[in-house]
Amino acid sequence: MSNFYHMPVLPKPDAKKVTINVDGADVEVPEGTNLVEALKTIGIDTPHFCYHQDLPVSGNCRQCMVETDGPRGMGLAIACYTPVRAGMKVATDRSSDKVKQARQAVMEFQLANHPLDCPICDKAGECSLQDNYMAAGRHESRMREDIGKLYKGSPEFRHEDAKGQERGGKHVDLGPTVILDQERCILCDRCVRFMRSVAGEEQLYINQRGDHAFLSTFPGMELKHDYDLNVTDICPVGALTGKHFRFRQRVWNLSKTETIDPFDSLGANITVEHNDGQAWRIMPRRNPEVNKSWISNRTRLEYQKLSKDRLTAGSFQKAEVPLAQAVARAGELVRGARKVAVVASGTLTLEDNAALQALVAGLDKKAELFSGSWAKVGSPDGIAQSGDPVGNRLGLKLLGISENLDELVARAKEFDVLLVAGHDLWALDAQKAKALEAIPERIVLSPWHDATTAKATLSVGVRAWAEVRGTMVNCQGRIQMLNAAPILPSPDLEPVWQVVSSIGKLGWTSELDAYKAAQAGIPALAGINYRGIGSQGRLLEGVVA
Amino acid sequence: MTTLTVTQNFGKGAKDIAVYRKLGGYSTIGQKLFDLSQFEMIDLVQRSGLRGRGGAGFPTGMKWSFVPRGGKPVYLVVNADEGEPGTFKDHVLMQEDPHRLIEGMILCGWALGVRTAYIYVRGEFLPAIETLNAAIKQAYEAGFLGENIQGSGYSLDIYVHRGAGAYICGEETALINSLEGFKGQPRLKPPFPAVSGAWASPTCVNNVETLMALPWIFENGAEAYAAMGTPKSTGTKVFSVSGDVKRPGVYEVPLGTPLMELLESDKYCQGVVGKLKGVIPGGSSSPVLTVEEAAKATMDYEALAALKTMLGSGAVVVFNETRSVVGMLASLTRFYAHESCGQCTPCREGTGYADRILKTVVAGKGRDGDLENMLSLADNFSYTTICPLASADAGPIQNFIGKYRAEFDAVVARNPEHADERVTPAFRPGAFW
Amino acid sequence: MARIVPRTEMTLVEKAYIPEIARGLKVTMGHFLKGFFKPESIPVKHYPEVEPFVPRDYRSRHRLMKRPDGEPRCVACFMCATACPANCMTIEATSSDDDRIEKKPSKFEIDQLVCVFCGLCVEACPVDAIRMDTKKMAFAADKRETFKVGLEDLMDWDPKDYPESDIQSQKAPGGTLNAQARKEWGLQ
Amino acid sequence: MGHCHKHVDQPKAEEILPKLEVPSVLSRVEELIRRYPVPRSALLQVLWLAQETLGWLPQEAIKWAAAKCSVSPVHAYGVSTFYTMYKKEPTGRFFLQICQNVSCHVLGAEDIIAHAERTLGISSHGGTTSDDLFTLLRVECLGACGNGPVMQVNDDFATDVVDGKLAMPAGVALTAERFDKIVAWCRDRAKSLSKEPKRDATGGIFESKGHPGAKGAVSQAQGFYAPVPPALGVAAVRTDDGKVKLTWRAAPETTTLHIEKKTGSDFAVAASISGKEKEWLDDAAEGTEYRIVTETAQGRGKASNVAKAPAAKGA
Repeated sequence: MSNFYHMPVLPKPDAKKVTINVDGADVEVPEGTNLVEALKTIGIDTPHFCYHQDLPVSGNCRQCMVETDGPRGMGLAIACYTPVRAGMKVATDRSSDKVKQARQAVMEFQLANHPLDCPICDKAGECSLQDNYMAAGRHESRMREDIGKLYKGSPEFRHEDAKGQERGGKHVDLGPTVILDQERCILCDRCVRFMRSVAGEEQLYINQRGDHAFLSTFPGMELKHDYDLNVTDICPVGALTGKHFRFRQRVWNLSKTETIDPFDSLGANITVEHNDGQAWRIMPRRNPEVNKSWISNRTRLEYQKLSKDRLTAGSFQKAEVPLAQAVARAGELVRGARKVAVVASGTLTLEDNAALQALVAGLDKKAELFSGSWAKVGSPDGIAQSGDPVGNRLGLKLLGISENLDELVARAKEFDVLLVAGHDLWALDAQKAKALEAIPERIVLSPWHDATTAKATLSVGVRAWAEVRGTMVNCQGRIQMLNAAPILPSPDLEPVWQVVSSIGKLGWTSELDAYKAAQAGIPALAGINYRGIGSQGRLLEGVVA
Repeated sequence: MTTLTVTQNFGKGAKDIAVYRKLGGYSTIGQKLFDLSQFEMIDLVQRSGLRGRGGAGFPTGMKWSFVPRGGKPVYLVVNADEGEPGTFKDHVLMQEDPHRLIEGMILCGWALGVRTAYIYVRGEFLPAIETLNAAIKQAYEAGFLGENIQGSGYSLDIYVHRGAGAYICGEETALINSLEGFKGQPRLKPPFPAVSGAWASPTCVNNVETLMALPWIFENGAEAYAAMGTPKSTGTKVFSVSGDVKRPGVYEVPLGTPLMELLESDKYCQGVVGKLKGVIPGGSSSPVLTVEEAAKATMDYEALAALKTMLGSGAVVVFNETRSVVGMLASLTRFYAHESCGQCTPCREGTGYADRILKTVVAGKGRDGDLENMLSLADNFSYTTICPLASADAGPIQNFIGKYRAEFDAVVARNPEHADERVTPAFRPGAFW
Repeated sequence: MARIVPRTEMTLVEKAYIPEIARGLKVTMGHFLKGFFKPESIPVKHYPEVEPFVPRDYRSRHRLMKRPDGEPRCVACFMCATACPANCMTIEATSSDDDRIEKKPSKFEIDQLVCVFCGLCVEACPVDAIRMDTKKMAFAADKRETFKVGLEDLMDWDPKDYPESDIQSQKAPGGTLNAQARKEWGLQ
Repeated sequence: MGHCHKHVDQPKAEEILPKLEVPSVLSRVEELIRRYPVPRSALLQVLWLAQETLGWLPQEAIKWAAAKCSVSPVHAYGVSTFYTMYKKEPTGRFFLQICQNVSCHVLGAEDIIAHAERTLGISSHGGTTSDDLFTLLRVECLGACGNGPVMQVNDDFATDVVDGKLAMPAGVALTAERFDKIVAWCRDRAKSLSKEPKRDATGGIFESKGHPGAKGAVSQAQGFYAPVPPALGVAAVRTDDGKVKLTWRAAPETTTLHIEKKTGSDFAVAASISGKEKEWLDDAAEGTEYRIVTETAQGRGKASNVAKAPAAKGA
């Protein structure tokens, strides 16, 4: 348990290579890493439960056994804690029966007291126990049923089932977000290590010992932390599940779209998982440079808003109008105005903001571009949030859009048309926003019915962040991709840049046109295309000192 | 007359420092010691050939030589968490001669540059802890502990740390975890405690008996100690003999003494009660010896290793023909299942499962194949875990069943349906379905 | 790859058609005359007045099995929906009120117009909760929506319609084994 | 008592804190924390202290101990459940623990346990008599196998009653009669003494100066104290090419080795080499005397033994 300072050494792209012998063949692997990571670089997956790239090594599950050469000849060792040594010999289950038997044995031990819950277990389909069981082989059971299982559970949750078998704790309510099934727990202690080493608050612990050990909080205390839902991801079995997703979907039905969280300037890498045109959950996507494997509960629950209060049409003078009509009307208003104030936003992509910039440029002196946010900026929590709710703040700066929203408030009377996109100004600061009501025509592009659309004279529904393809620059100066998940509440909805293109008659047909416009304004983006950004983002040189 | 190096003060009331000093105690803490460098002190122990008396038998001097000097503070932790079934020598040693332990600790402390030392005593030994604390208090008052010991400029504090009932804390890294205020679960190695142990500092973990041998070695010289015992197992060893012998107790004999001499000699156990059936020579985790093997066994590390067993902590458990080995094994598997720390999967689930199988067998519900399953489980959980507890369970399972198979088969045969084909109870989904 | 199968040439008699027509009429007339003069020799099923014999393993309309307390046995594991080749099942899950049971369906819908009656759902079920042994094989309705049967419809069956040997059915409310099963389940 | 699954009514914090937050306990806690470099390490001892004060360990007491040792409550809870000697439920006045492990088992512990269950009418898995006098528990090895079967009454080993006191004379095992004797002794004591006197759970305390640097400690860190290590086992041999090879063992902290050669009646430094060197070669006649003086950061050590160059080979 005190093994909480052995962080695994992960392979770096520029790491020195050493030669080791794996299953009789010499291969080159990064120096200094552990064998799990080293074998991964040459395409060999080592099954494991307790090992996690971003957590200290605990080495208790014993599933990742390989044979290595030591002073006493070839012997079993855990791959997650054996460092690569030049010239070492390694035998995996592909060449060693001993390894195969050891892994089968561990699998048998894991399942000896594990309930046969798979059909009702939310983890089924993405469960390490299932995967490793299928990989390990030996699928017949030697266990005598009349000896029974020893289900894990704290004394207060022990009960007898209809068979007369003593059972452990099922669906134990741990706190506001997480439910624990003590029987399913395989005591890998990943969650304990996460709460201690990453979250920094020890709220979970494995109590008692031997095969009656069980995971729990202090009796009567809750698991409550802004990052506590991460324990449901790292739980290799279905012991810890999130209340928000419990029983909603079977995971094998879900499709995945890789994107990022636009409501924090770190831009945590996430995957939106959807089925039947609806987003069901958000999972963290590993990016060692940005958010490691973690996302905050706020990010994780962001999907719930995607299907709530959506503005799927336009509205003009309090009456609903079809989108096309609303867009056309907006175009007339903007082009026919005396003076237009356009407000760009840091929660929109570079493409959207480039479109707004182009719109203002096209209107010549008639339009002025404003930006900024009244949202409160917090401080980084050191895990997966920078505390700044404006995701693309740096992108705006790169585009040369200054933060002068307060100036607009002061000069509101000069304008007769206001175009706001991606801002809920009235919700952030109704006091300041009140001045903007002096502008007679207020056009709002928003995915949601919100306080700002309520104040608009013309509102146009647009796609939300998870439904658009585009780019954002996070606070580290890393450009990252958003991808569109097929979860549109209405097929007619268009992204902001397209609506703006229609308003300003820019003639853009795809986000690439918009991106090219952004590229033209940002020298650091020269030569970087969407493919070059990749799933892990790309650090822009010289953007952040 | 056997030279006694550790137990010579038994029965003389050496708990009291006045008596202990009259018997020659604390004579080593003087100029002779203060003139020695740490290097020479370690060299002395290395030359004596003293090996750890806690179970593994690792050369003490070599262990000390791994401890880096001059960096972080070095800790000395005395392993008095004597929990191995059959072992009770440290318990008696601490009770009878606590000052010798303190003297040994000062010598070791000098050699390693220890400022603070802890004696980790298992929780059940409260009387021994009280004895130790009283002795430590006396030693402080006499100036053998505390700051500037006897004007040498060397300071040493000794504290007793009471354990709370976990056999696994006898494993040195688990003991360190327990000392640090964690659950007593063994740590991954490397780093070994000698390099990074308690509070990530170099830590030397030594058994009570090992340290108590130091004053004699220092006084009489390494060569005199090495002259006793066998060339590879030097010196004397304290054996705790229990079970079916006429006079169970703690006996110090030179290593290499024949087992039967220990059991039969009038000086020691005075013979076996009833007809000998077997002997566990080194604590519960060492493989059992049958009568024939016991007859030729000599008590040293190498001879017992040749018999595929081990000297361990020197706990000799003797049992006669009237005792059921099935019951004995059942009590051992229950013990290991109870004491598994729950960290590594094979040990956590395996020891418990083996125990449940054997319980079923003892209850008369054994089936053909159960013993094979147990052997296979034992094979699967030995040497696949962080610490050797699972292997310590596998040893007795494999040896008891291997050497007394007929007896186990007879117990299985008590179930009239033992040979029936396994019946799977009718499919009845669990209540949660 | 397509394979060309040469057609057999028709004989002259076949080409003339008349003899072939006569041969066909012979069969027709034979049945006509048989029915006219000896009607009892022709087997007739008086459907729907008389229920046809349906074997027990005939894959007919689905039913959901019940626990002794009348709750569905279904644990909403989605195995049937996953196995279904026609994608005709819609299931929504919720947590059960019974503390010993974790999961239950809040919605269980089968679109019988889409169903291909392959029986894979029955095979897939890990808890014997769905069966296709109702022997109901004729479906008629005036609206498409009516063919979508839900939880209530699927559970609307009577143990009396099933043989005594069908233990699972008899444990449901109204069955001969219900009292015993309720006791086992601690439902006194 | 770790594995007894009983529902226990937990006292509230305000019921137990007045008993724990008293100067006698707090000063002990301070002393215990002072013994370790970090407060966390005193956790086991502070839990002992709480158990001794209250008779058992309610959850609020665990929380209290956690706060004292600056660990999270759940950490302290996990630790307290890991170790079996912390009582998570109240026991009777005399807590009888009978060893059931191999040595005692061989000598008939099961019979004694059965006898105890019969006479007291309680289960040996933590049963308590209705008068709250006895709690009986079968435990694993108690570390007194020479007296097996063996029993502990509260914190004392007891296989017999000698001179009106519980005792464990050498070689005296627990038998059914002796068990009855002990039980009778306990009952007598319960009549004459209203309460068991408190034992010091950590074995008595002395006012220690503490671990250097620990909270509240006044002791000084250890400076350099021992003499500089000399080189040991200096030996001289002839190599095949007729040279004298000096070998020695030196401590790893040695920085410099001064090799001294005897010229006339005095030794003079012949060479000063790095402390990492393992050997040194010289041309010298038979009988030349060498010794080595080591040097570390602390200064020079004493001279080593004297080695004489042997005769040349074939000479």
